[in-house]
Amino acid sequence: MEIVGERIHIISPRVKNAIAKREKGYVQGLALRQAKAGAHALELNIGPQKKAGPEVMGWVVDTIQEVVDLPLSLDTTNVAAMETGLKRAKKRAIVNSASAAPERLETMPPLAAKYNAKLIALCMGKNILPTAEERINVALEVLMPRILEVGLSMEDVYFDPLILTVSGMQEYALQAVETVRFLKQVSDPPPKTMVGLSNVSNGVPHEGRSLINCTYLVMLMAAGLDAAIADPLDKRLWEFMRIVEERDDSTPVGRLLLRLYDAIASMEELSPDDVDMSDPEQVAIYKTVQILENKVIYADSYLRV
Amino acid sequence: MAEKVEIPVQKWSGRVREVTLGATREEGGTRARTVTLGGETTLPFLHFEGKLSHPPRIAIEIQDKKPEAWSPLLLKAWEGAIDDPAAWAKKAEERGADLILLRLSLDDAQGEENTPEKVKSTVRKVLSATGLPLLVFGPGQVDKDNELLVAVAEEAAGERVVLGVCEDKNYRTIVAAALAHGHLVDSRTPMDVNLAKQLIILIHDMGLPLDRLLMDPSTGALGYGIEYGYSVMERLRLAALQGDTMTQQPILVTPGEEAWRAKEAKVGEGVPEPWGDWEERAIMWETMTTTALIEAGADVVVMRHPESVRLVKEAIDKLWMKGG
Amino acid sequence: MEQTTYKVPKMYADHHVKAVRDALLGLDGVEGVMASAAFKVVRVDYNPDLTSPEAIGEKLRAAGYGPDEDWEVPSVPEGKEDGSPWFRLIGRVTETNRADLEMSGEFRLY
Amino acid sequence: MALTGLDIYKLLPKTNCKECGYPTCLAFAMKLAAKQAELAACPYVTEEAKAKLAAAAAPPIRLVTIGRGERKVEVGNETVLFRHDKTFFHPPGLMVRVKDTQSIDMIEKRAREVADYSVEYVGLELRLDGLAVENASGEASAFASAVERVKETGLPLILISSDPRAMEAALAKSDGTSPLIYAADEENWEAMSELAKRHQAPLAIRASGLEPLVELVEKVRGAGVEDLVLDPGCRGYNDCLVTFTHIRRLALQKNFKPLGFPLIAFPGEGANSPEEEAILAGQHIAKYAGFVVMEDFDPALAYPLLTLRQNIYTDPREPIQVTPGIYEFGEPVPDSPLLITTNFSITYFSVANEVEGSGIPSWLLVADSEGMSVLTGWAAGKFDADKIAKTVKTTGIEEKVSHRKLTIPGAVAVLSGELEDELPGWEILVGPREAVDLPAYLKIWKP
Amino acid sequence: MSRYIATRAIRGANRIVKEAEDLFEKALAEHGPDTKVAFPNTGYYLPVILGITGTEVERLGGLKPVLEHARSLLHPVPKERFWTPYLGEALDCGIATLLAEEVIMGIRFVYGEQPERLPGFRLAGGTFTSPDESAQEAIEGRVNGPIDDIQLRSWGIQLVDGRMPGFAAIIGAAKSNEVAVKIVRELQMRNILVFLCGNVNGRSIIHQLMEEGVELGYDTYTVPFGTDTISAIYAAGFATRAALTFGGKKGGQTREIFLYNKFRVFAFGLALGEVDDLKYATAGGVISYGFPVIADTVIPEILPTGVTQYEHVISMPFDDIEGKDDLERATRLVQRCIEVRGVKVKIAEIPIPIPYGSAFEGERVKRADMRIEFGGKYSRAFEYLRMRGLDEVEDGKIEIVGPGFEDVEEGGYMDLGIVVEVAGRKMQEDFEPVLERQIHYFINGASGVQHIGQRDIAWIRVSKSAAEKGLTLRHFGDILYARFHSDFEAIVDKVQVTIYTEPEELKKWLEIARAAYDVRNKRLVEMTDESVDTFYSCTLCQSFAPNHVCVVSPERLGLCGAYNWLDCKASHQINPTGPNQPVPKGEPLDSDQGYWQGPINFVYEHSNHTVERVSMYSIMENPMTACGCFECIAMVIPEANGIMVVSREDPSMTPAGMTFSTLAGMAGGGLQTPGVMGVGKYYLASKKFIKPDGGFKRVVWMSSFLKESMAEELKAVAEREGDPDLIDRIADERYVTTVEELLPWLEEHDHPALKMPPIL
Repeated sequence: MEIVGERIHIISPRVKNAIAKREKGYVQGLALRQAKAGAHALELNIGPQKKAGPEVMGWVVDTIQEVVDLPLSLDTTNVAAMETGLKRAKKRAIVNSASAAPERLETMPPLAAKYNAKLIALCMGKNILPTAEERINVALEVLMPRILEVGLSMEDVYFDPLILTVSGMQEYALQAVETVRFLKQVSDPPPKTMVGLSNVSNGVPHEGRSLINCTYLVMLMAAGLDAAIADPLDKRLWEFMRIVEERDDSTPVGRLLLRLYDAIASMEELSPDDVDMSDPEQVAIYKTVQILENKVIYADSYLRV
Repeated sequence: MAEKVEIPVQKWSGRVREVTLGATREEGGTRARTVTLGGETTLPFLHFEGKLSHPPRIAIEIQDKKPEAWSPLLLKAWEGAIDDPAAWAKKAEERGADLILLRLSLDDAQGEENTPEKVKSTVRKVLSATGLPLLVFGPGQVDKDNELLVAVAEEAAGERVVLGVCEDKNYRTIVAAALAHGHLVDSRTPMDVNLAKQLIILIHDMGLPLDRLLMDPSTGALGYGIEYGYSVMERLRLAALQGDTMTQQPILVTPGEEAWRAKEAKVGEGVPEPWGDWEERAIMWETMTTTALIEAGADVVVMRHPESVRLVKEAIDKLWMKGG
Repeated sequence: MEQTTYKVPKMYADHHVKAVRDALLGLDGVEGVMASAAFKVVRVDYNPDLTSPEAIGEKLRAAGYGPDEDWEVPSVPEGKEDGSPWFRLIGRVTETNRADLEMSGEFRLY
Repeated sequence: MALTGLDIYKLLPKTNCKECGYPTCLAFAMKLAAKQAELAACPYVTEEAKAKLAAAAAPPIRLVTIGRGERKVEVGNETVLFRHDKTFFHPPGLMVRVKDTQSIDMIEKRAREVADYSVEYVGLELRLDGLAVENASGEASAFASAVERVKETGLPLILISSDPRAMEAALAKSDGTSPLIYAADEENWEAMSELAKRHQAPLAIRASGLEPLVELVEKVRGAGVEDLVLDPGCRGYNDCLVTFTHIRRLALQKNFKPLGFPLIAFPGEGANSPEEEAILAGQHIAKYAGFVVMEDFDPALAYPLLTLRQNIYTDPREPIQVTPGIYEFGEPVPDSPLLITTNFSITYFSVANEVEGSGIPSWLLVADSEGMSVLTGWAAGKFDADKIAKTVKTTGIEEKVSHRKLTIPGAVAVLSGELEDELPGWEILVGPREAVDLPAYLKIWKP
Repeated sequence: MSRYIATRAIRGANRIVKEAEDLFEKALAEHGPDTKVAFPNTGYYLPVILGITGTEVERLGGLKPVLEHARSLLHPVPKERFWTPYLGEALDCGIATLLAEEVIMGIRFVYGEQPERLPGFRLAGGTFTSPDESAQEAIEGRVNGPIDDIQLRSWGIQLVDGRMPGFAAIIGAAKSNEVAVKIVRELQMRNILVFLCGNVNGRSIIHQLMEEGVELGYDTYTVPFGTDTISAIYAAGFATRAALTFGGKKGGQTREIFLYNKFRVFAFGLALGEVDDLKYATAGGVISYGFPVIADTVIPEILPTGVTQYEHVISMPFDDIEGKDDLERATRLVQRCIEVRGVKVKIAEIPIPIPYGSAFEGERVKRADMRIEFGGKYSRAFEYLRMRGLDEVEDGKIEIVGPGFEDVEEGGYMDLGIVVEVAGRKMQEDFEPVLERQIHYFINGASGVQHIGQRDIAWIRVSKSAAEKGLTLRHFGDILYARFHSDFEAIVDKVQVTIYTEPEELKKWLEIARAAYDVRNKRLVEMTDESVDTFYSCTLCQSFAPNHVCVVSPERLGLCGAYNWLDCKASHQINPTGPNQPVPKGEPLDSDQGYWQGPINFVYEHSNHTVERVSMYSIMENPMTACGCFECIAMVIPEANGIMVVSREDPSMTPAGMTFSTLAGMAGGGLQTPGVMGVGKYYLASKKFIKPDGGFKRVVWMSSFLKESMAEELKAVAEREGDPDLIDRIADERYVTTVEELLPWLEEHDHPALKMPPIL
C-alpha cells in the first residue's frame, strides 16, 4: 500500500496563501513533515491556476525538490502547468489526472507518455458516474484504449474509482469499493488502483474525518487497492494499514479490522457479532462501517447515537 | 398451471415513534382532544405488512394578522375570518383541520412590531377558539423567533404545543422553552437526510425527549424541487423502519406554504394558456404537492386552502381504508 | 463605655448571630455588638452605668445562647465491630470516591 | 434494464484464460452486457451459468412500446422501487379517454386538444401521450370510425373493448400504429391474443386479483403474446397502492416473470370527481403505473400531473439543470435588480422562489454551471469569474438593464475582485449567502 | 480535603440537623402533622428534598423521614488520631445540611416567617404573593424568598440555550458597600444571575446593596433570598429544579441531578466575610452539585478531585488580591470565580454585519471601492499581541480609544493600532509572535476587508460596501476575540482587544509595540544556551535523511532557518507529539565545545544509533548533521585557515571549488562530515557560531547575499568580535571564486583568521 501525501493542496487556505506568496518555508515544511511521516510520494494540487500555472507549478516543484526527493503527483487542469511540472520533476512523476472528459483525455495521457510519467486515470466522464458498472465501463471503453493509444504501459497507470463524500453521497461509498474490486479484474495483469481517500470525509467535521478515512481505507484495501492519496500525518492511517498488512490480530481493534477486511474481501458484510459493543473504539469503527455501507444515515454526530 | 403468487412482505425492525400533540384537561391542558402521530411499522398505507396506528393529519396554517402577501385566492377562501386569528382558527377547524398551525408575524396588523405580550394574547385567543392541538411557528427571524416563542411557550404551558421552527442555526432557545413548559418542537432542515438526522441528534442532546420532536425535512413544491423533498422523506422513512433511531420521528412538512409560493398557484393573470383555470390549478398545485408527500411518508401536512384540505382529507380517508 | 467578650459555642451560624444581636441590642446599655459565628465569640460594648456583664450574660442565656454553653452534639457511633456504622462509613466513603472518579471523567451523557 | 456486466461477470469462470479474445473475464462480461460479444465465445461457461444468464437476460419488467414514430410511448423496464435507489426510467403514458358514443366532431376536437397540448416547464416541453378510445357504443363500426379519426393525430392509442370483433375492426383501421389492445380477459383471451399477434400490438390483460391475473398471463404467453400490460382490476386509492406495490415487488425482488409487465390504471373509475381522479393519477405516477388513462382533458389538471411526472422521473443522481439564460420575475424594467446564480435546479428554485416571493421585479441570470450548485460550481471552476462574465456578455442582459450592477451569491464573494477585472464597467455586489435572505436584500437594492 | 474544613463542615451539619429536628418537634406540637408545608408557586414541593430523596413533602408530618435520612448521612467529627479520607464525609454532611436547611425553611413558611421581613425593603419585581396578604403588602418589607416556577423557567431557558452563563450565590457581606455593588455589577455585566443571602455580624450584602440604592429583584437579575445562610437553600432549590425541568430528571435521581448541574449549569458560591460551621457545611452541599466555592477570606483550599471541574474551594483573601483599589480587587475576585467554574467563552458566529469566512481571505479591495485605509502609503497601522496575567485581562472587553472612521472622508486613511491582550493557563510569552501572526488571517476573513502585512507594517483596507453594512472598528475586536477563542482554545482563556486611533495613545502604544518587537527580535539574541535547561529536537526531515536530527537551542536555530528555539517550544506546546520534542540538556560534558549529555543521548537514539556524539557548535569535531534544507553551508578552507559560508541563493562558484548544489550533496543526508555543515543563516550571528573552532573570525569567505541580507546582524557581530571592519575583510564571490585568489585577498585585507591557530 502506497501513500501519496495530500497536504499540499490548494484548497487549504494556508497552502493557497503560501503558494501565492511563494513562502518556501511553509511549503517545504509541509513536504518534509509528510515525507517524514512515511509518504511514498507527494501530491501537489495547485488548482486550475488559469493565469500563472506554469510558473506556480515550477516554483512548487522546485521548492519541494529542494528538501525532499520523493516522486511527485501533479494535480492541475492547466496543461502548460502540468508540462512544466513534468519537466522539472526529478523522479518519475504522476499525472493526476486524466478522466474520460474529452479535454482531459485529449491532453493528459500524451503528456504522461511524453515525460515517462505515471498517470492516474479517473473513472469519470464529464460528470460523476454513480455506479461501479458505469465507472468500469468508462475505464474499459474510454480510458484504457486511450492509454494504450498514447503508448503508456498499463503498469504505469493507476485507476481511480473516484471517491465521493459520505456526507451527502453516502450511497456511493460502496460503489467505489466495488469499482476497485472490479478494476482489478479488467485487465491481466491487473491495473493498479489509487483513490483520493480523504474525499470520503469531505464536509465531515474535522474530528470525525480520520476514523472515516481509515476505516474506508481498510475496506478499499480489502477490495485490492494499491495506493491512496491521503494524509500521511494521520497516525491512525499507518496504524490501520499496518494492522491489515501484518495481519496483526493482537488487539481487539486489530481483530475487528481484520474481520472487516476479510468480510469485504469475500463480498460479505461485517456482522455485529464481530464487534465488542462494550469497547467504544470498536463501536466507533462499526458505526463507521455502517455509515460507509449506507446502512445507517450519516449525520455529523453519528458516533453519538 | 399458474405459479402460486406469494405476496412479498418486508420485515422492518424499526418503528416510527409516537408523538402526541396537545393535552386535554386531564393532562394539564385545555384541548378538546389530542392528536397522536407516528407509530407506523411499515411504509405509508401498506396495512398488509405492518401496523399503522395513526393516519396522516392535516394542519391548517393561520396567521396572527391578515397575510397581505398571500394569493388572492387564499384571502378569498378565508374571507371574514382572516383578520382575526381566533375566528380563523375556528373556521379552519370547521373546514376539517386536525391541527391548527399559527404563524406569527414580525409586525402586527397596525404595522407595529410584534411583542411577547401581543403574541401571548393571540395564542390565548386561538386556544380558546379551538379545541384542536396547536402548532406555533415564529416569523423566521432568529431573534424574533426566540423572543416570541418563549412567550408562547409560557402562555401555552401545559398544552403540548409544537414550537417551530428549530433550525441548525437557531434551536437552543426554542428547545429550552419547550423543555421548560412541556412543549414539542419542529426540527427543520433543508432537504437533506444527513442534516435531518444531525439536528435531531443535537436537539435530543439538549435533553428533549424524542417523543416531543417532529422531523421537518422540508420540501419543494410541485415543479419546484418536490422530487428532492419526496426522496428525502422516503429515505428517512426507510431508515427509520430499518432501525435508525435518530430518524424515527414523525414527519411534518409544509406543502401549503411551498405550493402557494409557486407562481402556478399564486398568479392568475399573464400566465401561459396551457396552465388552465387559475383556481382549479392552484388548488391542484397544493393538493398534489401534499398527496405526493403523504405517500412519501408525511405524518402532518400543513396546508392553506380549505378546498385542497377537503380533497386531501378525502384522499387520506381512502388511502387509510384497507382496500379503499 | 466598656467592652466584654463571651464565648458562645452555640452560635455556629449566621442565623444565630442575628438572634444574639437582636437579643443584646434590645438591652438597655448595650451600645454595640460584634458577633462572630466563625469564632463563636460575642463582643459587647456597653455602658456600665446601665448594665453589667452579668446582665448581658443572663440575656444571652435567656435567648438560648448562654456563654460557654454548647449544643449537645448528637453522637454518631463510631463502632468498629462488624455491622457497625463505622464500617458503613468506610463503605460510604468508598462509594463516594468511586462516584467522584466517575464524575471527574467526561461523562458520556453530557 | 438488462443484466449488468458485473452481474454477468459473477457467472463467468473468472479464469482470465483470454480464449474469448478479451484480456479478462470482466472485459468479456462488459462486452456481453453491451451486446458486442456472444456468450458462446467462452469455452468454459457452465450450463448452469448459461441458463441463469438466459433467464436473467430478460429485464424484470418488460419494456412495452405503443405507437410509432416520435410520439411513441415506452414503458416498463423499471429496476427499483424507490427513485432514490437509482432512478425511474420510463415515465408512465398519460392518456385521455374518448368514447365512440361521442360525436365524431367532439372526438376529433378532443384528440386535437390532447395532441396539441404542450406546456413549458424549466425549458422542457411537457406533453400528454395519447388517447384511449373506448368502444362504449358496443358497435364495431362506430368504434372503427372513431379510431380511424383519432389515428390521424399520430398519437399512440389504447383501444378499449371487450369485444374481439369490434377490436378487430378498430385494429384494421389503426394498423401500423401498434396500439395497446385493452383488454384480454377470462372470456376473450384467445381471440384477443390472436389479434395481438396478428397486428403485432401489445395486449393488456385484465383480471380481478393477482392469482387470476397470473393464470391469464400464463395462458396468453402460452398463446405466444409477450408484449403485455397488466390491469389487476383494482380501482381505489389503497387498493391500487397495495396491489401495484405487490406487483412491482414481485417483479423486481422475486423476478416473478408472470407479473413482470407494465401496469395500466384508470383513476377516473375509482374517483367521484375530476380532482379526485387527478389526485389518484398522481399516486399512480409515483407508485408504479405504466399507463394512466384519464377520463377527460383539462389543462388545469394536466399541467400539475405532467409536472409531477417530470419531477418523479428525473434522475436523482443527476440533478436536473435549468436552461441557462435570462429569467424574469414580475415585470422587470431596465433598472430592476440583476442577480446571477447557477443552473443547478434546486439552486435555481430556491432563488426563483425567493425572488418571486419578494414581489420585487428582478432579472435573474442563470449561468451554465453544468448543474452544479454555487459553491461546488465555484470549486470546480464551473461558476468562476470567467463563466459569470461570459454569461453576462452572451445573454444580452447588457441591453436589458440600464444599470451595471451585478449581484453575485454571497458564498462566492471572493470572486468580486476578479469579476470586476473581467467585466469592466460593472459593479459587482455581493448578495446574501442564503436564498431566504434575498427578499430583504432586494428591498434595499438601489439602481 | 482539608481536615479543618471537613471537621467544621461535619460539625455544622450535625448541629443544623439537630436544630432542624428540634424545630420540627416544636412545629409538630404546635401545628400538627397535617399542616401544609410548601414553598409558594412551585410544582416541585420542597425541591431539594424532592431532588435528593424523591419525596414529595406536602405536610409537616412528611418531614420526618427526610430528617431521618439527613441524620443517616451524618458522620462523626474526625478525631485527631484517625486518618480517614474526608471528602466523602464532608459531601455527605453537606447533603444532610441542605436537607435540614430546607426542612427549616419549610417550617418557617408554616410560621409565616418566610420570605424574610426586611423593613424598608422594596422588591424590584418578584412574584411572591401570600394568600394572607395583598400583593402589595407581600412585596413591601420582605425579601424575595424562593424563586417561583415561572421565573425558574424564564431564566432556565436562558441558562439552557446559553445566553445566561450561570448563576452566583453570594453568602455574607462584602468588605464595603462599594465592593458589594462592584461585585454585583461585574456579575450582571456578564449576564450572570445573582442570588444573595447570609450575613456577617448581622450585616448582609442585601443590606449593603439596599443602602446603596441598588434595585434588587427579578427585574435586575439579583435576587435577595434572606439574610442568613439557611436561605442559600433556595439557590440549591433553583439548581435542582433546573435539572428536573430542563434535564428531564426525576426526583430521587440524585446523581443525575448533580451531574446535570456540574456539566450544564455554570454556577458557583461566593462566600464574603468570615466562614462559620454552617457555611462550611452548606458549601459541602453546594460542591456536590459541581459548584465550586470561593471565599474572600483565608480558609484552606480544596484542590481538584473531580466533583467540580477544577478547584472545589478557593481562598482569595480580599485584601491580598492585587489591584490598585478595592474596586479593582472586586473585579479580579469575580474573574477568578468565573475561571474556577471553568467555562470557556465559545463564539458560534462572529457578530459582525458582513459575511465572514476563509472564502474571503483572498479578496481584494481596490482603491476605488475603498472606504478607508489603515497603513500602507499614507498612514500607519500596527498590530501587537501580548500575553498578560489571567487577572489582568478582561475577557471580551473591546475598547476603541479615539474616533472611529465615520468622519474620515470616503477613500481616506487614518492611523490605527490594534492591541490584543490574551491570557491563559497554558499561554506563554513565546506564543505571542505565533498568535500575533494570526491577526492577519483573522481580519482577512471578513468580506470587504483586506489585510496585508503584520506588526507595524500592517495595511488594512475596508471596502465601501463593508462600511455601508455597518462595519466599524469595533468589529475588528469582535473578530479577533471570537477567532482567538475558537482557534486557540487550548492556550487562550481570555482575550481583550483595544483599538487605538487617538494620536497620542496610538503613538504611545506604537512605541510599546515596537519595543516588544525589538525585544522579541532580540530575545533570542539575549537568550543563551546556558540560560535554558532544555533544547528542542526537530526531526521533520527524517524521511529522506532518516538518521538526521536537528537540535535547536536558543543560540543555534534549525538549519532550515524556519525554526528557532522559541518556535520549536511553541510548536511542541501546541502539538506535543509533533517533531519538536524537548531535549533536556542534561549533564554538561564540555559546554564550550558544545557537549551535553542530553543532546548526545537524544541524537544517538533518534539517529538510529549512527551519530554517536554531537557537538552543538563545532564544525570540525562531531558537527551536527544536516538533511538538505539548510539555508547555508559552512565548509572549512584549510588553505585559508578558516571557513567559507555559501548561501542557498548563491549560484556562483566558491573557493571550495564547488557550487552550493554540489556542496549540498556532501553536507546533507544526515552524515556527520567534519569540516562541512549545513546551517541556518542566523546561526552566523550567534555567539556560539563554531565557537570551539574559533568563532566568527574564522569566516574568510561568504556569499554576498548573506552580507547584504544580514548587514545589520553582521555589523553587530563584527563589533562584538572587536573588529568593526571585519565584514569587509571577508571575501565574497564578487571578488574571489577560487582558493588561489582567496589567500592573497585575505592577506590584502588583513583577515584575522590568518593569524589564528591552525584550524586543522
